[in-house]
Amino acid sequence: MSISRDDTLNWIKSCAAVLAENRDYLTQLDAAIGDADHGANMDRGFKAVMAKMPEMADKDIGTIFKTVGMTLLSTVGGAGGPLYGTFFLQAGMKSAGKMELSLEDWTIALEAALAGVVMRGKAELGDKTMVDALMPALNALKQSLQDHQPLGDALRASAQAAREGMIATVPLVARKGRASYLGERSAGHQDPGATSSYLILNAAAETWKNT
Amino acid sequence: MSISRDDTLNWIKSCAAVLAENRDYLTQLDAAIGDADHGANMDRGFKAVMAKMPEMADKDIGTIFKTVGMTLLSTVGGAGGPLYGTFFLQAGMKSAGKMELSLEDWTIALEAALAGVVMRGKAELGDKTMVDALMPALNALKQSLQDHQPLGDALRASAQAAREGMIATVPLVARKGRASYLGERSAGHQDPGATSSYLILNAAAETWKNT
Amino acid sequence: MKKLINSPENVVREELEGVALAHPDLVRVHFDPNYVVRADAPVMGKVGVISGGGSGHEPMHGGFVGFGMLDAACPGAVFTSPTPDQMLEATKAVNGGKGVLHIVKNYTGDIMNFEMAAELAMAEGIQVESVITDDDVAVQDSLYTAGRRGVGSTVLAEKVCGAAAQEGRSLKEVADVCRKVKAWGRSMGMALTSCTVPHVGKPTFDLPEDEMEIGIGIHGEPGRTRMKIKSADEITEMLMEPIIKDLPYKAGDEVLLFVNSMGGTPPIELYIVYRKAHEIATKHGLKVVRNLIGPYITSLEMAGTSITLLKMDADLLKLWDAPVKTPGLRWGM
Amino acid sequence: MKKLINSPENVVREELEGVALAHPDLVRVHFDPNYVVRADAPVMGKVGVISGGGSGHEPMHGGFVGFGMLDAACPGAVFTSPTPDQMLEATKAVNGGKGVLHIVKNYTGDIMNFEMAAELAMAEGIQVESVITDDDVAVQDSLYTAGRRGVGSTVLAEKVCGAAAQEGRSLKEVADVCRKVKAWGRSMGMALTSCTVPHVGKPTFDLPEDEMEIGIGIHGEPGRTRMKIKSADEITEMLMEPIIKDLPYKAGDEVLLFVNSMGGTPPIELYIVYRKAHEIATKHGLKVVRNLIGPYITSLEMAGTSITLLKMDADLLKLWDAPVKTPGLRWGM
Ligand SMILES: Nc1ncnc2c1ncn2[C@@H]1O[C@H](COP(=O)(O)OP(=O)(O)O)[C@@H](O)[C@H]1O
Ligand SMILES: Nc1ncnc2c1ncn2[C@@H]1O[C@H](COP(=O)(O)OP(=O)(O)O)[C@@H](O)[C@H]1O
Ligand SMILES: [Mg+2]
Ligand SMILES: [Mg+2]
Ligand SMILES: [Mg+2]
Ligand SMILES: [Mg+2]
Repeated sequence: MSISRDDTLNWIKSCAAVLAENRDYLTQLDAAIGDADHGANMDRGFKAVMAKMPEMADKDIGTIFKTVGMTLLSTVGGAGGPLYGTFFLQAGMKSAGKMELSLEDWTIALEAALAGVVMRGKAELGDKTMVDALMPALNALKQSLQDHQPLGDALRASAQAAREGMIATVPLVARKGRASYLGERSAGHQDPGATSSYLILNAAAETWKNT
Repeated sequence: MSISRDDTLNWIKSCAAVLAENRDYLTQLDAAIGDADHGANMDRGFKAVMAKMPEMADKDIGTIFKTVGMTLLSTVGGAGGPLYGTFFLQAGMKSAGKMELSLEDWTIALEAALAGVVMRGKAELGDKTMVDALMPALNALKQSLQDHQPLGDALRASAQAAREGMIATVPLVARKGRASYLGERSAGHQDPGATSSYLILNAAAETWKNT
Repeated sequence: MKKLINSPENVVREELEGVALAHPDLVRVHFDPNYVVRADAPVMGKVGVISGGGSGHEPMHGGFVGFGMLDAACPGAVFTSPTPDQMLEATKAVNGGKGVLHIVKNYTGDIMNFEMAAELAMAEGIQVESVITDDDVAVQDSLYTAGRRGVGSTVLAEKVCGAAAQEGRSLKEVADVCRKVKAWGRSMGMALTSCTVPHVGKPTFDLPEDEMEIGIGIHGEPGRTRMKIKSADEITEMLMEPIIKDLPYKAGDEVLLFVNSMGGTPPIELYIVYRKAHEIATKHGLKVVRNLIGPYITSLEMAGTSITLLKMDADLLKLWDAPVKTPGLRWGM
Repeated sequence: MKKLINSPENVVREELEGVALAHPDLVRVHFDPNYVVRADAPVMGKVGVISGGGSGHEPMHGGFVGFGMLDAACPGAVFTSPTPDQMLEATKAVNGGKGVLHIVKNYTGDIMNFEMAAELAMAEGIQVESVITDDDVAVQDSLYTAGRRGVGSTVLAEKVCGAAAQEGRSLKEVADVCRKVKAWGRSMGMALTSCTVPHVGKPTFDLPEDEMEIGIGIHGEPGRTRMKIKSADEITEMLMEPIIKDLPYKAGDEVLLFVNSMGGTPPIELYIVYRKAHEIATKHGLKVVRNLIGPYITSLEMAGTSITLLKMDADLLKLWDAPVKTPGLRWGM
């Protein structure tokens, strides 16, 4: 009932796979209310992360997350780069030296990660950003922790909450990021960053469902 | 059996009308093997000529032709401008002071006009230029003169020869003018300048058919 | 996709290789991380001025590196802000001991990446000031949003700040010049056609043959409104009026009028726009004392134009007229 | 038709009005007949250098009027050579007593119109020399045809002849410089898209989404061949190889490499082309000592590029580097 180093690496690999697969989809979402690069950015970043796999192989989870964060920071660019970079760097700080994560550890890591995103981007819930997926996911996780749910169920619930948060971005008028330049015209479109956040958390739920 | 000053002015007016009408057609021909401006150029020139109608009203035929030539020269541009400008200037020289033109006068005027075009442009028969319409037209005129044909018939024969010359440009490979840059690719298209020359001579035959 | 490129992945790298081959007298190009830097950097005792942003806007920013303008530029992927390591390395490379100004266009990505670079540079003991350009009046401004996009006035800011630094002014003074441009510059743009991001391979948006977008961004972001194409004069009015309404100017003020091509619009059309823009500015009592006309902040091959007005005072005029020698802007030397 | 214009008939006039408003310090614009002339013309004791041609190629020629380049330019209708009265008036306006050089691109229309103007000017006692540029290697050359088109090297000729005249050289000497450029310059161009002539309202030719024209002229004349689009490197090779084959050069020669945008191709692509062109020139032993990269001889909004190589000697280098101050080309002042 805990996430090992290998589980962590598998999650990262599965993030890379799922973002490569959804590259065009994310780009399409970004074309509608942004600049058509979110898919390419995330894919480029996680491809660079994959190239770092050998050097992460024997590291603790904190180091793995920090390596992922630094790599995303120097390869993604745009809004996604600093946000996801900070996300993993902050998660890494909370997981420093850890060889496995309990549900509680993961919740603490995700809480720090989200706090980092909010600190960097200053978005609030409802601004039509990745925060709209991440925050409900964290809240679901906290609830599961309180309810003593098993890890797999907790992750599924958290991914499900992220998915709902993502879908809930559709009617919103963006108040942060590039989509906010559109004003009212941003309504009616799903936020690309909320979508990639959902994909990443869903990959965690999928990868770790039997741990 | 002669062409009066009024006939002359009517011919010029009918040239303006027929070139305006065929503006897109000539442009289309020029788009295929040139730069898509022959129709606009000729139309612009003859519109400017029309604006000079009042000042030509009481002038002799030589002055009329010279005015047309000078106007075309300063408004048509491209290859058409100097060529048709020279055409009318030379015709004007041969008609200086004349109040009417016999078939012989007209033949002499056209001969000088063509000589001017050849002097300016140095094209020979078969180079795929307006010369391919003008030269057969002049030759037909000369033949009619020798055969003592009536003016109307002579003009019709000359327009018919121009038409045949124009059609004969289709298979030719251009050796002069902008179409020559195309080399072999110029074959299979009718020369725009030969076409405008035919239109102008045909307008003469039409306008003067009952004189 | 009709482009003179080899493969979408190599567009930025190969463009930079071209720049390196073309202008070795003016700039050096550093790869991994990517930045373009003055050939003689760092200039000791001079404030360094750097900028950066996504590629696809050339000559901005790399084409403005050289004497009297930028000390370095950091190009990101096409339309994607560069990463903090690029700005950090560039900042170190141009630090002549008097600090470094970061000129940042107001996009969340640019701001966050530059912010992180500035934090890292300052941790290494380099003084950094950042000024954010946000001149696009097409965007509704509000405290609760990301504010306005940084567009055309960025080019003007780079010129005058570069001149101020070249003159030997302090970091604060150079940053003050930038803040003046920020306060006094306003822009608005429009598109006749979409651009195609190389790795996307198809136009960012579909614009029917008889429609245009007013208030477009420089990344193919949709604009304020879409409408039937109008005449150049009407379009120029639609760009100028919101600018002038927003301007903190009054009749009698002197201005620089910048008519920019989005990439696919040729000079002949820009001058037709300039003619009307000049007329409108004059009608409002503004005196056009300087201008810039051409493709300076592009959006790949997008057809369209943007107009920028910048109020000028004696100091800005002097800085604008000062010699500049870069691949993209050059006079006085 | 997607253009920033008001009406097709007014394109040239309004563009010229824009030029007049934008650059009163550099040029004056005369209407009816239309010509753009140096603000301080005639410069007494200096050879006058004029050129002209159809509009739609801006900044060529009007954008090259000013100190150290052209004394006057005569713009025709779009893609249509101007008329003799324009050249005659321009010739008179720039005659400073040392004669006037006519730089004429090799098109039947341009040649005949300039010829008539030269005859008229000489009849009025002004010494005129004419040099015809004909650098387009895409055109099969032959004694029996109109020869090659004048394209990119015309821009270079205008720069160096303008500098030679500014230096005070005689008419024959300035014309000799032009003849050197004529002998040593070679170009070839290609199009990714057609242009649309304003009064025609639709593209001059239809080019499918995956095809290009190699050997295109600057008026949308069809080129040598049409084929599937290739990579920038392959295209650059297809342009460079015929140029180099035709060049009267040998390994070790110094050259100027000019990569031009046909109007719709943005800088980012030009630098990708430049990179490869530089590599190919170098591979052939040519030393690229100067370059010019940008939209200098355009074909309305056509997307595509042309490459010009010009062999340089010490005199051409000196003339190229001499100060120039025009709306379209400026350095050294
Ligand atoms: N201030 C912010 N806080 C949180 N997320 C943000 C913020 N600004 C933008 N985003 C997220 O970033 C996503 C866009 O990322 P991306 O396309 O990679 O960057 P860019 O907008 O610079 O092109 C948006 O969909 C949004 O979810
Ligand atoms: N050297 C020449 N002699 C005679 N006619 C010529 C010559 N060169 C071109 N022409 C004619 O001019 C026509 C093209 O005229 P136009 O389109 O007005 O000029 P341009 O070719 O300059 O655009 C050609 O179709 C051809 O008939
Ligand atoms: Mg984006
Ligand atoms: Mg033509
Ligand atoms: Mg982006
Ligand atoms: Mg023409």
